[in-house]
Amino acid sequence: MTENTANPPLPAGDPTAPVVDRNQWWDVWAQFRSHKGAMAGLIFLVGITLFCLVGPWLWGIDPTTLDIRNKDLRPIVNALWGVENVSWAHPFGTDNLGRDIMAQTMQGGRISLAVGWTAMILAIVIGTFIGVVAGYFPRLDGLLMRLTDLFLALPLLPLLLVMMLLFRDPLRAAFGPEEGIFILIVIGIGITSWMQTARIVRGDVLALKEREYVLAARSIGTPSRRVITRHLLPNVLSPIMVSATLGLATAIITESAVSFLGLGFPPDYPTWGKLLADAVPRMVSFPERVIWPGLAISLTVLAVNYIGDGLRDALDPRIRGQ
Amino acid sequence: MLDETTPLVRIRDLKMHFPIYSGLFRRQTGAVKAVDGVSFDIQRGETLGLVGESGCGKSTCGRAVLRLYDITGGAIEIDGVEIGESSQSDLRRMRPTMQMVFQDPQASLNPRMTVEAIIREPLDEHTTLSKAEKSKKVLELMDAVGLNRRFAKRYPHAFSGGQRQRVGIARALALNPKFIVCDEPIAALDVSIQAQVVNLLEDLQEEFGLTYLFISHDLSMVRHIATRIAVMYLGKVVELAPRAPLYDAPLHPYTRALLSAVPEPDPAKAEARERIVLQGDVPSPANPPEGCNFCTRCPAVMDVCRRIDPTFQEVEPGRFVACHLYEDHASRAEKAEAHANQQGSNA
Amino acid sequence: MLTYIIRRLLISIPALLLIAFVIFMLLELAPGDPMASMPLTIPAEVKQQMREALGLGEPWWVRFPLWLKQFFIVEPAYWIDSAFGTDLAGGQQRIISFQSRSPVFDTIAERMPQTLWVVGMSYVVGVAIALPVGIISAYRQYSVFDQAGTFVSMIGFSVPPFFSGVLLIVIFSVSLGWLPSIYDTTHSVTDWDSFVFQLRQMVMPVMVLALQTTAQISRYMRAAMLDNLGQDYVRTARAKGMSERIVVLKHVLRNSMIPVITVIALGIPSIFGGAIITEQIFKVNGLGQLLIIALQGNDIPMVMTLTFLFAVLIVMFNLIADVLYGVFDPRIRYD
Amino acid sequence: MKLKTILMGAVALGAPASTAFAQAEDGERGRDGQVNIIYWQAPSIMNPFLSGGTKDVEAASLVLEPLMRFDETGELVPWLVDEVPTVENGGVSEDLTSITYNITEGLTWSDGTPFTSADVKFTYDYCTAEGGGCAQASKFDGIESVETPDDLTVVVNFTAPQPYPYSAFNGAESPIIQAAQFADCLGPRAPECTDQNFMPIGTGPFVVTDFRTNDVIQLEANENYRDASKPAFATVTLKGGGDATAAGRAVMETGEFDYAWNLQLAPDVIAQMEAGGQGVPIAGFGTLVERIMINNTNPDPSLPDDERSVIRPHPFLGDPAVFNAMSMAIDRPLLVEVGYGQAGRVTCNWVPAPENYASTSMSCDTQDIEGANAMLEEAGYTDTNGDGIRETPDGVPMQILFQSSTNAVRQDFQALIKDWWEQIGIGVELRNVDSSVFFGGDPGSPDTFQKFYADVEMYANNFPGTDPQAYLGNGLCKAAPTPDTQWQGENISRFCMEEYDALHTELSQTADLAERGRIAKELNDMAVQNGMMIPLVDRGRLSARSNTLGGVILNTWDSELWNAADWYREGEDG
Amino acid sequence: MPDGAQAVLDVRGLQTVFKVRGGEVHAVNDVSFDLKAGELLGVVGESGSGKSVTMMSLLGLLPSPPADIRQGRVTFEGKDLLQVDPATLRDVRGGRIGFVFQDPMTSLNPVFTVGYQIMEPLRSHMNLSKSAARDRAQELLELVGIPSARARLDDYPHQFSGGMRQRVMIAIALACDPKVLIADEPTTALDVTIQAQIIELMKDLRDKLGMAVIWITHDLGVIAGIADRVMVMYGGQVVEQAPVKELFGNPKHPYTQALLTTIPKLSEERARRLTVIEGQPPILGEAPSACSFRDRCPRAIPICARRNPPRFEFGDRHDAACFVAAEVSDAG
Repeated sequence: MTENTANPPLPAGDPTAPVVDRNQWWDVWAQFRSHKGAMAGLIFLVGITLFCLVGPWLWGIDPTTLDIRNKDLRPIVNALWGVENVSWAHPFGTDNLGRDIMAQTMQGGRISLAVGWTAMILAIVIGTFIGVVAGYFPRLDGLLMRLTDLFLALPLLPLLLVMMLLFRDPLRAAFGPEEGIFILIVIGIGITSWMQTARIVRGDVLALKEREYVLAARSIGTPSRRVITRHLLPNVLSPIMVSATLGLATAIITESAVSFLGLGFPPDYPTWGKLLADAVPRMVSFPERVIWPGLAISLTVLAVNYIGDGLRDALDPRIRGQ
Repeated sequence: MLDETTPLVRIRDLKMHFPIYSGLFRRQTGAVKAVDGVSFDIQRGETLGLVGESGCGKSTCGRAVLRLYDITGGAIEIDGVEIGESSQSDLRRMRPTMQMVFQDPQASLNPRMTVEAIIREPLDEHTTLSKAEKSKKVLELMDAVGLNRRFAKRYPHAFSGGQRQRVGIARALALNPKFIVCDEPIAALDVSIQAQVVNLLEDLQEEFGLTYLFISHDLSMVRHIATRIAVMYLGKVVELAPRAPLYDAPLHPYTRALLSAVPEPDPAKAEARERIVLQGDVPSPANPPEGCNFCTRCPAVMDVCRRIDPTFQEVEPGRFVACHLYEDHASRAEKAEAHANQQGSNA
Repeated sequence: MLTYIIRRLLISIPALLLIAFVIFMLLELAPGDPMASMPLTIPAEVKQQMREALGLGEPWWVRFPLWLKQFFIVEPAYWIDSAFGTDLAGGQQRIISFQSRSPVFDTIAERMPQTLWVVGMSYVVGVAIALPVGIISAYRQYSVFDQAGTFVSMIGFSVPPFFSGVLLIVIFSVSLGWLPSIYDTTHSVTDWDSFVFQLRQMVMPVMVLALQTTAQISRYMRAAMLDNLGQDYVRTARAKGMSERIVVLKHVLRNSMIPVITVIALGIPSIFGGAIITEQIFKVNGLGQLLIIALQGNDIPMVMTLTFLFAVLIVMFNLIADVLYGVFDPRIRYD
Repeated sequence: MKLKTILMGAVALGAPASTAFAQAEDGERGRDGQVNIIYWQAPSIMNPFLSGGTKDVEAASLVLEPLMRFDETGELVPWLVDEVPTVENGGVSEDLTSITYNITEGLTWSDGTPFTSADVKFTYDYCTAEGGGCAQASKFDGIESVETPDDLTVVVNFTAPQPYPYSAFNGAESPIIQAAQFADCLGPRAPECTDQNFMPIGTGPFVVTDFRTNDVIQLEANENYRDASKPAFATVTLKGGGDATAAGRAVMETGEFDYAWNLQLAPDVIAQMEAGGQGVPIAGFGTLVERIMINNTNPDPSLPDDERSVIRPHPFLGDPAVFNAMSMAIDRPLLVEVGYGQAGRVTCNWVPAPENYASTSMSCDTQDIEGANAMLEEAGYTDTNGDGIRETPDGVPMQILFQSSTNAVRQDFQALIKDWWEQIGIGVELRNVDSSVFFGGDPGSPDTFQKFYADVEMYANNFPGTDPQAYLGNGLCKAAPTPDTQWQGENISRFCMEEYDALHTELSQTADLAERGRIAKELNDMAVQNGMMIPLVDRGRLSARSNTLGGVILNTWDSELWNAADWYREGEDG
Repeated sequence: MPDGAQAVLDVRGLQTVFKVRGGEVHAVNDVSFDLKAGELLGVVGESGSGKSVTMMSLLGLLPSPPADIRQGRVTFEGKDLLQVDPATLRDVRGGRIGFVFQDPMTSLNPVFTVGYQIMEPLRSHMNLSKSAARDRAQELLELVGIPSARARLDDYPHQFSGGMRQRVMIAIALACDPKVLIADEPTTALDVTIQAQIIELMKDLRDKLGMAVIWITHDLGVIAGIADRVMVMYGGQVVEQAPVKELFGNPKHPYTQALLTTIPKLSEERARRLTVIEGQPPILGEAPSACSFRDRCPRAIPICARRNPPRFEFGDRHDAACFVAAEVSDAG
């Protein structure tokens, strides 16, 4: 059966009232909602984001406050194993210096999510820009794709190390110690992870460029600038969004790996990766300290991946049509 | 203002070659001669049909005429302005005069824009109308092409093929063009819808005094809509004639074969028809045969056809054909000699 | 095809030179000093002498061509010498590690076996698991298997190896005592028992790494299969009366493998890059660990060689991926 | 507390050493098969003259031996010589300008050739050769010549009287290498001798069979070792790489390895591992002190290099009220409890041992936040703008940058100390730097502990052997790292006092042990009380051995593997 | 014409439904027809009229889900193809009934040689040896008029032109000497001159091999030239069925009539305007309870909106589903 099943049924009601079509994002949303994993992922992501953003404000315990006499509290474990006199002042417990783990998880999440989002946005912006330019202007294509290959061949770790050494002090002077490192890590992750997006976008732009509506725009006399913004960008949005979700997940993972290798933030500046790495040596005695940041990372990445999956389906008109 | 008898569109020796690069250093080793020396005029208010099989270069020709490509050679004069060499920015000022309707109504509409936005785009680009004026104009255009005003805010996916094609036509009409290239506007539509669109095009032509270049592979439909018809084969126009003589007494063997291949929707006549079934396939435009392009499949092929490319010449008033069958002996002999000399000098 | 390959090879030469230059300048910019691990007691002038002995006194435009010569001429010459007993190198200066003072390539060759064993095997295992998972997931889209496969592969993608690795060690080495937690790089397989031992010590690092490979490749496989299952030729194959097994495992798979094979090929350089964190956790001391130690020790020749080698592999496998594309897809004929 | 038993165990092991030796002497060489040692920092070379890294020095000590070693109490014991030369026995000349070693007869290298005084002299030549980049060159400072009157006698002549003449040829950092093997590796050629550097011929109990840089070293028993019944192990695998946690786990929890070196782990982590039951931690104290160095110059990044790290004084850290208050605010017993448990003890001294040199004049056991606050208040440091951070009388906010190397325990310390200092109104920013960079001494890096581009920094340092003279020399004005010296130098704080320099000169001219002790203690107190550093913890060395590994005596003064020849496999019940 | 010959294929009451989000599409509704041996049945209809879905339903070629064959009986060689086990159905597909699809560009597997794709059904249905299958494949390629057939067996589909590929598709469909060949718009994607070649070829082949053919198309011109009998479909239903001359000469259903007038004919004088069927094809949301053409029908009467017309006989094998044509009174 060929297509063309979609004939508009005449809407009931006032026959002269303009019919405002459901914005197609509404369709996307409807399809997205039918993807259970994606919905669960979205709910989790919103939840954890709120937990991290609003949580510290409600919780009120500073993540760096030391309370050495209350160290190694583990109310949940104690409650589970029936130890009496469980104190719920620190529901997730405290670490070996008496810092509140819940507050640390919230604060760590703020940073990890912020790193993830910003690095992802940076990578997407660079990748989309390079991809669109390379795809649209054949003259620049070869050059930009070689540049992409070059970046693919650049190792992340040495690059980060070098950047760390070169730019840390200027950035620290300009933005303060945490923000400076934050900018460094975000840029480091961002500029080493845009290449996939660029390739995908370029491929799509090359295909879209030959589509008749782009030709139509040119026949109208629309200049390249507006052809790109009006006709190309909106239509490469779906691969961009899918690689964005992957990029967010990768950035969170990369930050945790960088923290594990000891290249990250100041020692009293928690991120999920650092919390996890710090807790690994005490994994047997205090498994819950691994579990909180570990769960936070894994579930966030999982959630984001499912959202990506859902988006991919929702943005695919073939699937949406079914 | 130019006088009404000069043609609106004047194409001379239009060439559109796409280079082929190959080898170690990506040298240009050849070219796909999609359009190879096409000439024709279109008078004001008439419809020139351009027919041919897929791959013959008719769509490329249509696009080249509107300078959607940077052409390889030739002259294009539209409404008295030569645009063959113009830069894209100069062309931008010319765009309102000449518009295009595309083949695939699905692919020619941006799926992320509402119908209103699609039709308004040319207005945004070329006019300084206020928002309200633009909206009014869009609604008028929708009326003109028979689209319900109520659907202005809908997206293309909610429309049927025929309705989408109406949107495409409305967009083409937005700037009051004089000349519209219709690139297979009905090929992707259902039989019952094709007639609607063709009627619409005819009505609009009458109403706005439009001039069409109507590209199609459907000979029956072209016969219906076109006043004159050009037949293309492998990048060249092989025959150009007014409708009636072309259909009644085609000159070029290819035109004859093409017409005879069109199925006859009447079993009685179908049985009685004598069909010319061409053998083989169309050669590749990257590697056309020597001599006449049609010589590999021509039922009336002669020796000379395999050596010399026939000239496109007027054999009767208003009828042009490129075939050795219609070249007078003198000119043929002359050409043969020239050819031989050329061969000799090459040798 | 041959012209295409030659052409691509020719193009890669300036690309590689550029990459080499960028890496070189990056390390040049990085304030590194090979004397870093020297104790403070060494007088400054002695350190300066040592620096000069290592060729650090020269400006970069002298050292870069020198390095290129060592990498592209001297080292291959030594390699040929050792393989065929010739004497091409003639005792020229090789690339020497600042840290161990031994030729960089010897160390890399020494590290190659364990990296190939563990990271390579994990790639093989990962791919071997990923392909069937991807095929079944696509064929039974939205089934329980598909959902479970998606979930597990995403878990594999989302759990950092420094967590999953240690978790495996705690479970299988500490609690159960089944598997060794530290990889013995000197172990050589000579008989069945030693083979079993090799398997035992490989299980955990291979699984940790394979989980990630599986996660990615199976997603690609699934997507490619889904793309192809909807194609017209699948309907043709069914209309010819072919069994589902042949339709899926022959017609669809063959087509789906085309993009997947290139993805697999493009992933191979990462084997040689090693898996830094996993190697660190299981003490597999492969190329990844070598890179980290070299970075920490400011062992510029080692870092430079490793990263450049890695870049060469990426460029090479890019080419191989393209060629494979041509080999597996008859529609693509380069030239 | 389990850790108590560790220490007891360590002490106990030291005491009945004779029985252990007796047991070891029973059997044949190589009877106990294989021993596995793990160093979480992987050795990269087997030649201690080309690397200062502890990992390399200790790995080499399995093969290369010095003339004398320090035992677990820090005493010199003869190793390749008959006795320790002293003034009393005539080994050291009365004027302290020469020392004579008598090599034990019959020693051979592992290749069977005899060990002679020529090898000792060659070792001196090797390390002092031009362009060789010998990492231990300072050990040979002050030596005028090395003479070899006969094959078994070595005479070392000094340019000036040496009250402590034992630094050359003694201890793991200065072993003897074979002249025959290294003859072609003098000077600039030293680094290129890969075979020699990876597989040196030694007199020690083992010889290298396979060396993989930064990975693993395999050794086998030296067939020509002087004691026919030693070593008990036929082969040794020395694995490198990973992290301290994994190393501890491999010995104490999974039992894959027999010995793990230097486990810098929090006490609760160690205790958890010990519960694994496969091995025990062992600890021993030396001179290692975890301390906070105070920058006596101004590290303001806006200043040029010279002023920043050398000339201009720190805006407030030079004031005794400030550094004393900072010291008072620290709860040292808590630090010990959190970071080292029984493997650490509170110290107020720069030189905590040996007893002869350890000052007892200061006490710093108790934290006194109020006192510290009062002291600062009194000295005019008040919080004038109400942001919780005091300002100096000139209005400079007391905000400091506190850097250290990356290490779980140090980061815990940093967090705790930051907390305390903030309670006395000093703002603290923390930074941790990878240890290889931090201790790297790289003049290009801004992050080395020598450049000290921070206000305070924390690390540990000790001195080899038992004589603190050279170590105390780290407080001399001229030892400050400056741009002129390529940022090399040991006076990290840029502490500079004329009185101190004078007293140190006196020390270097004094031979009497008691007098040396008095001067050393005075130097120690002077440095600490004048704001060179805030000592925190006297750190024990903590390693781990398998339950079945016998003969281990943890030695903090020499290589931990110093007596590997005596190691043996105990029965499963042992 | 083989009138009265035995029906090789008999379809009764076929109903196929697609499940989509938020409902169903009734693509095929109560379709019945038969096919006599050696007969060429033309099936005409616009896109969405259910003609392809009907044919694919017969052989279980629709992916399920979303397709669901609700009802019907398909009798072929004494068996109901909707009930048989998968193995038997596979033997029928390709073995007894051949299928040619619309787009020769995408219907051949791009990564296998043409020879392999022709030999595949030969080997699995007829158990031929490799060399025998190869010989037969060569024969088939020669049969469908591909020059230098032996050499071309080793070519890949992309090395063939569109017309040649469609010939290959036909060769595959003919491989096992099927009794029935179903050709689903086999010439739509081709140029007129190539279309003419294929039509000639199919005519020859039918005469030579004597199989029954179902030819699906939207082009009445093609049908007129080759079909014995024509079935017109609209909105998932058969609206008219008649021998070809009868249909073109005496169309009963208003849709058929309109269809015949909308097409401009090459041989007729040009009309000022084309006749137009106003409106759009129906949406097949649910099982029809009224005539699906009534909104566009110029002759609709009230009953058309109330009942779905059954098929009325109009003489010799001619029937049409129209109340008006059957002159049913509007009383009901």
